[in-house]
Amino acid sequence: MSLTYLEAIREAQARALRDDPRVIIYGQDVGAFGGAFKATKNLAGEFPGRVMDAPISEDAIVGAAIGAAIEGMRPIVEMQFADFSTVGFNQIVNQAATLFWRTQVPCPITVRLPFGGTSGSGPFHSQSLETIYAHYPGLVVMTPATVEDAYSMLLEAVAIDDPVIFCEHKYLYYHLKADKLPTEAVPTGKARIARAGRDLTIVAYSAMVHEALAVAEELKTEGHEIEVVDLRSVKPLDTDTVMASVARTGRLLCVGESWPWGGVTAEVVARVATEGFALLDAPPMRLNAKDTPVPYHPNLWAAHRPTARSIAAAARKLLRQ
Amino acid sequence: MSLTYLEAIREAQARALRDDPRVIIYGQDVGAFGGAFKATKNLAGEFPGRVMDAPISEDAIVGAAIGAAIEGMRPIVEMQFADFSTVGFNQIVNQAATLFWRTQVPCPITVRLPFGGTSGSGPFHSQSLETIYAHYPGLVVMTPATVEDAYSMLLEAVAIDDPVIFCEHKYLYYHLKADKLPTEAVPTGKARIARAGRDLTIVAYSAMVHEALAVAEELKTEGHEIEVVDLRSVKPLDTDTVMASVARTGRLLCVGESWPWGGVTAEVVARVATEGFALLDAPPMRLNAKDTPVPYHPNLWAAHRPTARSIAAAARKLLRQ
Amino acid sequence: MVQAADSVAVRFRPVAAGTAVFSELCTSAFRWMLLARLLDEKFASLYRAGKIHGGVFLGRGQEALSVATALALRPGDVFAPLIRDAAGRLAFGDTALDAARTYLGSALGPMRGRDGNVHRGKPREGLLPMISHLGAMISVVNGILLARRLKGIQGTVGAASIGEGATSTGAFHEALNQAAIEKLPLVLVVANNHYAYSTPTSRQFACDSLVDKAAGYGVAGHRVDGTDLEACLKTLQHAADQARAGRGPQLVVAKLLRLCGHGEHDDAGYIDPKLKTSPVGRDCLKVAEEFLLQQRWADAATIAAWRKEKTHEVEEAVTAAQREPTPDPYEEDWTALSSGQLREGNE
Amino acid sequence: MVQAADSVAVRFRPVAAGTAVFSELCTSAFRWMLLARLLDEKFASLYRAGKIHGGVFLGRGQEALSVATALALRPGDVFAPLIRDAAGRLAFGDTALDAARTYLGSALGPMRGRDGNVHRGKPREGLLPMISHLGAMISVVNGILLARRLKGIQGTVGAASIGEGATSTGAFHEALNQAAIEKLPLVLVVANNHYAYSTPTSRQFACDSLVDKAAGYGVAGHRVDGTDLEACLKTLQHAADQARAGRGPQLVVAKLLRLCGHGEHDDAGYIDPKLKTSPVGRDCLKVAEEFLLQQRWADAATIAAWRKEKTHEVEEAVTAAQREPTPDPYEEDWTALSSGQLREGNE
Ligand SMILES: Cc1ncc(C[n+]2csc(CCOP(=O)(O)OP(=O)(O)O)c2C)c(N)n1
Ligand SMILES: Cc1ncc(C[n+]2csc(CCOP(=O)(O)OP(=O)(O)O)c2C)c(N)n1
Ligand SMILES: [Mg+2]
Ligand SMILES: [Mg+2]
Repeated sequence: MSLTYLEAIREAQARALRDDPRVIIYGQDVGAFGGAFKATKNLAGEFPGRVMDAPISEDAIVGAAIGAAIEGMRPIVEMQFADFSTVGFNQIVNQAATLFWRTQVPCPITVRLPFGGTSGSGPFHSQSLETIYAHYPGLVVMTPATVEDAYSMLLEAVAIDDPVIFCEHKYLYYHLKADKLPTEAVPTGKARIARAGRDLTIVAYSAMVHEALAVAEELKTEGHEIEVVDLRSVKPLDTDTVMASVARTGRLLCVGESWPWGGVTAEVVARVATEGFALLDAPPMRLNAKDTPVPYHPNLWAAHRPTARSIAAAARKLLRQ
Repeated sequence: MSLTYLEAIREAQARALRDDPRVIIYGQDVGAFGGAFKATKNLAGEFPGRVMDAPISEDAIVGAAIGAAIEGMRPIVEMQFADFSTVGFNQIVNQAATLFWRTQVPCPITVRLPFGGTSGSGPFHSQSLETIYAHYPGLVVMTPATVEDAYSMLLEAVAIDDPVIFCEHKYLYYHLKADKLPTEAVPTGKARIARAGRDLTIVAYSAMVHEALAVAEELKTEGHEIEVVDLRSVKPLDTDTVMASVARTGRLLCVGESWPWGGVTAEVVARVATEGFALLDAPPMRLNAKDTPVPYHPNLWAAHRPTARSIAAAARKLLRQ
Repeated sequence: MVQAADSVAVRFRPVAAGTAVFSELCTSAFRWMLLARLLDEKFASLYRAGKIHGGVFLGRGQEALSVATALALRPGDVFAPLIRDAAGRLAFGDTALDAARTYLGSALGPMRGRDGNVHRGKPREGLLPMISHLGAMISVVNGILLARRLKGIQGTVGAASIGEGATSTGAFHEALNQAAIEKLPLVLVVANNHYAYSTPTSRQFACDSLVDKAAGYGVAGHRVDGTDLEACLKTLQHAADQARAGRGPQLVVAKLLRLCGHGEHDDAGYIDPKLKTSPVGRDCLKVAEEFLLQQRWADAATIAAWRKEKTHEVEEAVTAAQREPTPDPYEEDWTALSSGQLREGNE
Repeated sequence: MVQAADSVAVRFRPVAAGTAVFSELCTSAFRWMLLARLLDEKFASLYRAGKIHGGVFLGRGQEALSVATALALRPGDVFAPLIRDAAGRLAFGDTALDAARTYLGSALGPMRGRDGNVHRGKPREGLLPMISHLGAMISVVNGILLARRLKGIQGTVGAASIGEGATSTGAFHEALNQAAIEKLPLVLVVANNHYAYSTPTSRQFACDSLVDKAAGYGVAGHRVDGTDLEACLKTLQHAADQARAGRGPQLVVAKLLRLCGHGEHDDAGYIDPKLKTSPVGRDCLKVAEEFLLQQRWADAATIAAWRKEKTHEVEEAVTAAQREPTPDPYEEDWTALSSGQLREGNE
């Protein structure tokens, strides 16, 4: 058996529905059709009444999920693309994220955001929005980079009593495969050493982990041992694991696919600079997408986001310092 | 004559309306009523037909402003509170911010956000949202800290061909006074040395500039010369001025009123750490609001945001290193 | 049918049942209105005395509609009140003490000083704590109703209040449409008080009556004179009955006038004097009082006694709340997450 | 009255004037429909051949409604098309070449490879470039119309297209209400093609007909058979005339069926076969062809000649676009700001 990242997401939802009668799924075309990406394929048939097609009403979709959560359910909301969550933004950041703090009643909703760039998708079907959600208090923001994490973290997202923004990368949907589903997992909030090394730490998450791993492989041939830290969730952000890695390597390069101003790379570099300054043998570096919308054309898209090539160039520069 | 920060905003709008026939104002209660904070007092009377009351439709308000901008107007949108801009978010970040990049047609709208904490205002009338707007490409985000800047930057916001998010701090509305309106101003995108010093740089913006200045005054009595940099706009962010200051002082403390994850303080610290690492004689520090919604009660509110007291404590710690 | 692991929907205080004799319902409603009015007046005077941090938002002139909404509900039902719903909240089970605690920032109140004025609620008990963004509560009510249906719980009604201004929000539209698609037992009560802050209805909508919207959603529409308690009680009862009977969402549109500022900082100088002297400008509390007297369901002495009793209740609540501790930032649990293991220490 | 410094609203290519003899209008409309259909088919075949990056979205079955919308407009008017508007775009002044350039990512196209497929437009020429978020373009049209009014420009009409699914968005609601309040000359054309992606209307709205919404906004409502070119032309012309005459927004609801997948990746297996064989499932292009033949406004030979001519036009456009340079990331101006002095180098 071999499973894609996308199939793992489908399997996690199937299992959540099976194991917990409180779980429901709500989103556009998630029912009989099985979702725009087929992440809910066959689930409406297997779990009658619990996988519901929604109107094109992102605000009301999230609002209803919050209400159902108050009533003890565990709703999973599928946004058709992360980009469209901006019209459900208010309910997420002001209603779901504040409910527990205001009333002590938790709000266990999971909002699945198919996100990130793929070739030819353009400015409104490619966005990486982890930053805007992580900025708000009261949300957990997950960014799984592997098939195993896509599966286990989605199950955790449903189990967690807080609202979770589950950022699933569309580029990984079909590109990643695993042999089997995991039976156990690192807890949420813990980063993972995706590859051990001693010369340089590359901190990444989601699709960028794989670019970083390719760089590590490439630079090995040049005699460098690159450590790759996969953040797994960007909020909470596991500063300890990052710091421990930088303590080992003395060099930090942080890579994110979202826009350059104030994203994950800013937060990671700022934390290391403020709390682990003495660990750094060279100035830290960061690499982000360019500060424009995500371009449609493959030529432009490939230059807009960080790739193994641009990461390798940055890493070499940093290793020389 | 003496003018408050709020009156300066009113005067800037009056002048913009007077000088440029393309300027219009649109927002809830901005007409005969003069706005929830009276920032448009008497303007509807003075400029008939050009200051229009809007329905409670933030999405359509911003959308219409964009349309008017396409047609050559210079609309100013008043959000009643910054917090409510989340329901107009999509039009701002996906329509206004992408228009020029997509079509080469500029989108000269100004969105005024009365923002920031005041005592007793609670989680939905206190938010600082500069971070989520600055993250998106295509927007200019202004955060004036003085009466003079409130005036001249708002005029610049209207004049600039790009969409501007104009963050005007409600706490400063009545607390700040100036003798007269400025006749010239530092250009947008340039930070200002609000106070010169040589021992430590405090980078701040908006209301926090005044807390920082109070700290500088206080620490002077302890023999320290604190330099205070007022960012003025957080996007573009004037890294050069910040870096030059850190080059002089060797120490950086960055203060912001918004939530801790990924805000202005992360961006500033990350830039200095990556581009000016060698300038730092001690680890940089950052101070933000706490990672919860903004509390209603004055006791909690005062502890939630950075204040002269908590900034002074951080500064002393940093000076000892 | 789905079985939820934890069932949470137990109402904390019974309201006058929908089956009560109408005279009893009326007198009960009147007494809630009186309590709400007196409580509101107390908050206004505390505000003028500088004793309240932040704004004060009153329901003056809207008590009849508000109380009728709450009294149409039963234990187990759900209510999402808005800023003018002092009366409905109380009738639904909120207490004067919790109201005072929230306004005065008591650490013992339901919002523990974290949120203030009209933002209180107890979601587990069916009383939703409004966020300020207008229109945002309606879909939350929908979600509760949907969940009840999935759990096989029958007969629940959910009511949400909204001003005419908030009908312009996208959230209102999406939620009412959602309720219509799902045929949810939602009673959506629009208080058309002719102003949204200073904005008159001519700048808010262009239909003849907001009830004309009902057909466009495929829901039932009702209109009522919001100054007339009798009419409000009957209309809301009817609407709730229809919803409970499975006839889908009910849109109730009431005409009335807010007899106060938007908040206590506002002198409401923009209100058209003609409206004030027109029938919509009547004070529903006076109208209700006259109605009770006329029906002989109460005499002047009884009403005076009620007033005294409610005045006392208000004073007690405020005094008690004032004696309570305010929140202590050092004791405060500075996190917005409920999952302890996911908290970060970062500031 | 406001005088704007720069007047920008000059349409780039005249469309068939509303005053043309109806037979001419019909034949002209048919030829645009034909061009759109052939262009769409070409894109579909390029897609199948792997020559197009990203999705392909067709207007098959919706050409009559789309072209009628555009042909009801005049030079200086504004049009905000959506994904099914290949025909309307062309009739409004868009070119097959620009369509091909956008789909093929030519650096010389209006979107210069930055945006693709159906997202092209030239705002200064009245053709708005849709963003993907459904409902978001309507208020932008409102803003242009408002500005025209402020500038004292009279007689402009703005048309916006939307699917029945998008009527569920808050953006649709806020914008239509805004247009109604301002009494703007907006023609809002709803193509009820019975599905929003896979979602049937029963999961999208609960009113009998979407035209029932008109009264709730205080706007005029029109319904039309979207498969019938003659009816579409007449209804849209009438609606545009009404708007132009100052009668406020016009809501036009057409019934039809999308005769293709949501995008070319989708086999549309979810479409109810009964709908396909019902009158709404008719192919508007065939219906129009038969109508022209029956009216003797064209004979089979003429139509065959048109088809050949349009086929050639499509081939030429695609060939030309394919020969054009693709965008060069090293030449690309990596900024989203127009103000040069505000650009940051930060990556
Ligand atoms: C989305 C949103 N925009 C703006 C506001 C600011 N605001 C608070 S109350 C109000 C007026 C509400 O009018 P209406 O809905 O008629 O209720 P009323 O106050 O008359 O009871 C406004 C504009 C808000 N709370 N939410
Ligand atoms: C706000 C928003 N949510 C979701 C989507 C994803 N989406 C794109 S097209 C579509 C279906 C649109 O249906 P309809 O409005 O009926 O138009 P049609 O495709 O039938 O022409 C959806 C859900 C979107 N573009 N915008
Ligand atoms: Mg009102
Ligand atoms: Mg459709």
